[in-house]
Amino acid sequence: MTNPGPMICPFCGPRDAGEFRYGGDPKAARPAFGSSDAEWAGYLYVRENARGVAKEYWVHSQGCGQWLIAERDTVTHVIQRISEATA
Amino acid sequence: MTGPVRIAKAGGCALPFTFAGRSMQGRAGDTIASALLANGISTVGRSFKYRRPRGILSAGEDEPNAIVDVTLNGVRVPNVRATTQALEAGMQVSPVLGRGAALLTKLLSPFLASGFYYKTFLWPNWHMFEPAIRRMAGLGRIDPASRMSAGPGGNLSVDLCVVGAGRSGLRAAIRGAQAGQSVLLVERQDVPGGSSLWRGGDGVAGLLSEARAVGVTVWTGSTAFGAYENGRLGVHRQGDSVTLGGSLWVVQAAEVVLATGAIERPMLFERNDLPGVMLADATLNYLRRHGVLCGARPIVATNNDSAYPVALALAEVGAKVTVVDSRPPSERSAAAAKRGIRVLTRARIARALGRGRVSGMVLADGQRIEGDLIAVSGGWTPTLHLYCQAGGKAIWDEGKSILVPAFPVPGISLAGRVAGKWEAPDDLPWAWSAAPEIPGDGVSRKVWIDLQNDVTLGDVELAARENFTSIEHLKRYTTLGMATDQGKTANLLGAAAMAQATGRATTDLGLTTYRPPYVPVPMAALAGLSRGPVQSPLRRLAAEAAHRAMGATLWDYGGLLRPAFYGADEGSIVEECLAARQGAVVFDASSLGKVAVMGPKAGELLDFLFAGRMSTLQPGRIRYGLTLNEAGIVTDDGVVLCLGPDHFLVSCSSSHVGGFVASAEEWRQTRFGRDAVLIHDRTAHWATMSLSGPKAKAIMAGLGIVGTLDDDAFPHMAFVMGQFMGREARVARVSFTGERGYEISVPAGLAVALWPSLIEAGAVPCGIEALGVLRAEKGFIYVGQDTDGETMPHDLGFDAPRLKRRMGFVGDRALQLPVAGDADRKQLVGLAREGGGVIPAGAHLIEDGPRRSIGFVTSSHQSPSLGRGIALALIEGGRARIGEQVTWFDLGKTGRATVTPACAYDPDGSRLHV
Amino acid sequence: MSDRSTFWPAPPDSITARIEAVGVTVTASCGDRGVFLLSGSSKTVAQLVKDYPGTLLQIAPDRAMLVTDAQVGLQDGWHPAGVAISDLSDAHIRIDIRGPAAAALLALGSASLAIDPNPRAAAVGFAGVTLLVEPLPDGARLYVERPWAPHLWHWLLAATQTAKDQP
Amino acid sequence: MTAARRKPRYSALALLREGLRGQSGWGPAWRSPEPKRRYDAVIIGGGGHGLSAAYHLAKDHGVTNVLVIEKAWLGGGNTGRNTTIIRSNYFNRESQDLYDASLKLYEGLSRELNYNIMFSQRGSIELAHSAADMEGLRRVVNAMQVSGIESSLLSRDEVLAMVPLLDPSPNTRWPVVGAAIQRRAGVARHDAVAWGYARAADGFGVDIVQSCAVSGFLIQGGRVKGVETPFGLIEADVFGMAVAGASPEMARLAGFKLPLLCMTLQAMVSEPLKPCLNHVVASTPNGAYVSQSDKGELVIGGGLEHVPSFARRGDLRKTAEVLASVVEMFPAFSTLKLMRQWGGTVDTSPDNSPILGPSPVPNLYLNCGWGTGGFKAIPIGGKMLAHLMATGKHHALSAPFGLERFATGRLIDEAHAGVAHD
Repeated sequence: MTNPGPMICPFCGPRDAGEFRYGGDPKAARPAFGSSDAEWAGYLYVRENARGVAKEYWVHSQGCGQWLIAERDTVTHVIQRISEATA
Repeated sequence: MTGPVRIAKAGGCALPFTFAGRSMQGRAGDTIASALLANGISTVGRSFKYRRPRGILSAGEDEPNAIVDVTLNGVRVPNVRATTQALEAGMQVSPVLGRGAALLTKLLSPFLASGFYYKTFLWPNWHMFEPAIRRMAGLGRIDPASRMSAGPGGNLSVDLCVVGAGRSGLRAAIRGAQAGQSVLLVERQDVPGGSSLWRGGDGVAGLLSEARAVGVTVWTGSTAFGAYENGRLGVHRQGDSVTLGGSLWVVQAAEVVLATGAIERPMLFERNDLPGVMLADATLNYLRRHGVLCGARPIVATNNDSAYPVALALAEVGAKVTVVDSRPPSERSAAAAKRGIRVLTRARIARALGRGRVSGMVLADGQRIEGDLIAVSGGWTPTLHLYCQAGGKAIWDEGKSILVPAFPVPGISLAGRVAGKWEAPDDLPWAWSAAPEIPGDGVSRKVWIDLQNDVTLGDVELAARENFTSIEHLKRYTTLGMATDQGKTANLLGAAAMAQATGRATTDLGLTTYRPPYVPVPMAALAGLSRGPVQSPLRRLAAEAAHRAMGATLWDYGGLLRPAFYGADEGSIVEECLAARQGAVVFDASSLGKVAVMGPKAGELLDFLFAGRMSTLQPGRIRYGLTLNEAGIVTDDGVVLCLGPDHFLVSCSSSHVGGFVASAEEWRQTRFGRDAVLIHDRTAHWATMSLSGPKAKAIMAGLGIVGTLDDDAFPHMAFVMGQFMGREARVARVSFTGERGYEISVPAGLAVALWPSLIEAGAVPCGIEALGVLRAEKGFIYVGQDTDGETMPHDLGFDAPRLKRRMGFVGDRALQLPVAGDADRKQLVGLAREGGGVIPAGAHLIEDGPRRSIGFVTSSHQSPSLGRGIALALIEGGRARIGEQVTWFDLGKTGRATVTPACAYDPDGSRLHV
Repeated sequence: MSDRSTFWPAPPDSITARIEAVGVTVTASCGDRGVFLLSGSSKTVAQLVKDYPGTLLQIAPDRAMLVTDAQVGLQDGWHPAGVAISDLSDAHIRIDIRGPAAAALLALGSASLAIDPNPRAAAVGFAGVTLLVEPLPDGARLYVERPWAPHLWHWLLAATQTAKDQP
Repeated sequence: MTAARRKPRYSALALLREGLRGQSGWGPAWRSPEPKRRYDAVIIGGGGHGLSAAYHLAKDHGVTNVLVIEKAWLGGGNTGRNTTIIRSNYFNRESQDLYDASLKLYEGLSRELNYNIMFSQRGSIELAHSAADMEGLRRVVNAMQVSGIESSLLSRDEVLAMVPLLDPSPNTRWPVVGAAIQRRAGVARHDAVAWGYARAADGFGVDIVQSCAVSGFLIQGGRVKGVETPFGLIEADVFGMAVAGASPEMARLAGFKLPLLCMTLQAMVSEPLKPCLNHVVASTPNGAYVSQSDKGELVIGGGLEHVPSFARRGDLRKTAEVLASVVEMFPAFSTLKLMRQWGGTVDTSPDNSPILGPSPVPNLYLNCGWGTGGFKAIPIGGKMLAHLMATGKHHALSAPFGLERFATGRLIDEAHAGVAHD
């Protein structure tokens, strides 16, 4: 069993974790303009913030610049899956 | 009573040093501790609270007592651990705790049990007692003038990192290299070999040469002090002197093998803190590695087999050895007796004897034994620190009487004694493990567990009585394990003592959290290269050399080094302002963003990013706009140029370029699609010099960069292409000063040519300070200074997005939230101080009855052109107050001012077309 | 507020600047090449590379930087063929780090280069800034944006003044 | 009703008496009872805020049939991990009122709890390294003076006189240009705050149960009827939640989500030294801050690691970054060694202001979102939660910090106001 090691960018390959930035929760769709104030507040501010494996946006900001979706354990910081985010 | 003495003759060259002012000699290869012992020194300091004399206990990083300040070549290094620091010629070593207040604390000691300070010092208040308490506390003394440098360090990626170059570590490294792994072997001591260097057992030299032969990299004088996430280790490599910080290496290892051995535990008996009580293994270390016999008549007290080789070795050099073994007679004890060593079995120590130094001991059965050294071995604790830091959990195995890993941690395995594999080297099968023995009732509780922080068995039992029974409460209430040795010899004994006091098993109590660093690490090494201009670096302008040549004063503006003003002092700012209004000035605007947005959905993306529509912009034209975040707060302002169909250039403000590109890419990749629009940051390719003032047009005509300057063909908020020195240039008519303006962008390589050519053509150089005044006179905002975390577009006068309920841009919905319609929103207005003076930026506007702040001044300057102070401010319901008087407040002073529109100079903008 | 031009050292001359240290030589150059950031379908990008020979540094799935040997006039902007072009000829300073100790110096600057000295994609974090790496047989050529070049240079000066008594 | 009336009073006299009797007479500071099946009020979280709430329920509202449930050991969350700074130099009036009320409570707390928390009002100094920094600090100092809270600006020479170890040279990365100071601010012994409140609450009859994790809520008719614990279901009329980094998890158990993001905030200490730093010193732009504990360690903290995490340990890169700033500002600290480094999980809210008030479940009240600034707010955070639980209504000080502010958009923004946190 090896260490989880550096973060693996789908395009750039294994890189030091310092090159990546957390990009927030992958939001579902952006609520319509007519949505309620509470719905808009939920979209803006409420987060899953799961303890354990969480789905997160990451950006390879000191690299290819791609937005990525990672399944990462928020206690051990081990990334189980990472892939390109799509529109 | 002789105490420690050097018995081996020759050795390394002599090294003169001083201890507490007395000059002495050690020799090359000594640690400070072995040199002190060689000079017969017993007391190396005094304990934290009771000021009791403290002697050297160990020979490694677990030492609690031998902490000294060392001065060498004029550099004073506080809190040096004597047992691991190599002696250097000329060292001035001083004990950390002086004699002061020893008598007083000796008298008060019954009242100074753990936590006493929580129960008193309540009257009159803590401030009266704190200074005295602080003076008594603390160890080393910092010298304000001393500095320590460090090496740059490095990053290393290996398949396998082995920690500890003892026999097990060497074997693990060789296995890894033979399996084709790249292997790094890290060893704290100055030579590989681990405990075999004093415990004996051959084969180390062979293993070392084999390791090197198969390509293992061996680092000595290097400590793996921290295990961080994803298999990263922090390794500190010592410098060649105590005054050098060494360096920090970050090692990314796919696999880590810990061959870190175990730490010997002391035994618990009354007055066990006397100098002359040492760990048995340490006395063997000093004998074999440094030729120092720590006592002529040593008493070796043990509850396991590991102390017998120590007894034999001491006897071999002529010491009169007595062994006190708490266990029944064994084959080991019989063998020792045959060698003429006096062995007492089933013997427990009750009390140590001696004033200031050991003179013997009293056993539980009352027997007195003379001796000038008590070498104790109370069992061994596997060094599981890095396994625990990496997320593991160490639990006490009652059966084996050692700490064991509760579960495996990916990528980390153990080898040798740290894994409880006690088969010792070759011919000496030892049983090293033993359960800690806690003195039962009816025995004095003046038994020391944490020697540096003076925590006794009585303190542990007091904590139990007061229900501080969690292991973490025990630590924090008594400070057990919170000293510079972090409880390496104390924590387990503390846990066992608390377990006994509360009728629990040591396993149930658990241990406190293992935290980096394993041993204290020089801050200079952790800082590494990040010093001076390499720390938090600033971006630079392409034409910086030209600005320096003109004697510009350079300041830090939002992460950029830019000219503040060009004259000898700040007085020249006024001249630069007047030149802008009367003649023409040029300032270096190269740091403004130039972000290309291209592709079929480029216009659509810009309409989404900006609060106003951009897709309708015609080629050759420019439009100003605000960007918001999804909460409707203004994040930046800038202009957009349409360079052609599906080809726009966004010029955002200098300190927000990175933010704009990141935000644009987020929406591009998660909403619009990567192929439909492309974003290229071209900022670094262009240098931009901004010419403005009534004479700007004349100067442009002289330069010949662009063909026509006719206002109809080349109106304000338009741009044309031109040529400069044979390469393409772009000239845009935008103005941040309110004067007619021409922003000339050329490839960055030509910056140092363009700037002087504009100066020679008659433009006066203008710095960012003057620019700040000029734009404030116009009421133009700096986002982040004139706006805060709550400012929305309509607070700045851009009412359309909210009032027209425009849809389809970032923050659109937020502009319809209740807060967006509050009457007391802070709005940007101007202020004219009564009497014409300047209201300091940062002053507040206030309302009385009761007094409260209704806003604050964001920008404020003396306006050379208007001859009075001008200011911008964010005030509740500001626009409705225009024409009214308000009271300002600054650091206790107050005054009056009139609320004005934000723009104080040329409100109708006629200057643009002069 | 005191003038900071003494604390922030003057930028090096980006043609003649040179560092000679134990086992590594660092030189700088700029300006004399056509450098273009290309984004679009790989087919169109490949065609462009054929027409304008030079080094192609792949940065991301949707962008690559073409370093041609001569000043070549590829037109900025969006091309109907589905490719976006930006002339960045003056955007970078090229810093060559060569010699037996180059790998360790590159690894000190970027833990990613410690993990893989020949990264699949050119953009890496180095000494706190993002730059492009073109591996060379005996080291690497770094393309650093002009605003960060003075910092990188002073970082290299600090990193190569390794005192012999500090490992 | 004085505090801890049923406990032997701590005093020098009591120490003298016990000193002569081998310290045998001290009883438990708090009991560790088995919880009953039913209470009037249950507080989840045995940290500073939870224990302070229990104390204030008893003292302010006479509600003593109270249970405090702690999943691990009392005061073991952020209360035991922070850098012990107490101050109220905030920008917005609502924050000033809240945090200054907390500071005032701290000023009398040792006597009120009869437990020396060693609150040392040595002044908190925020450094400015540029004219722009000075303007930002002046904006906050004026805001405080207008609200009647003591604060002032210091010139460069005044700062260097108070903090001689700072590098006075203009040629350093962080040149000292001036500073803002709040003299009433300072540091305290963080563990003692938790133990003092626990002892006093226990004295009123509050039950404190450790190693008792809440595994679920029993919700009937839209209200919380009880909480599931290792001791079985425990019922009560009203519930309070003061669990900081565990807030998202606890909220999920109760069926709702919160606008919180939990991240790691690191702290570290040097080896102990003789007194050499007599104030709290912070630098806004580089985010590092340092003070010296009474035992002599330099207690150092830095900014957040903006990554969702419950790991409670920091990354080496951040440790090195913070220390590099501290050593650059205090060059003599280059001769020191880092002794220990740890992390806590701080629950940050979008506007860096706390969330106090009812949760979507009517009889479950919230005290969370303190982010990096929870320790300084323990006394007032507890008092506000107690008022909510006892009266069902906001206290004037807590009203602006309700959960509904995120829907109305009326945030209390302490993120952009340029105030260095903790």
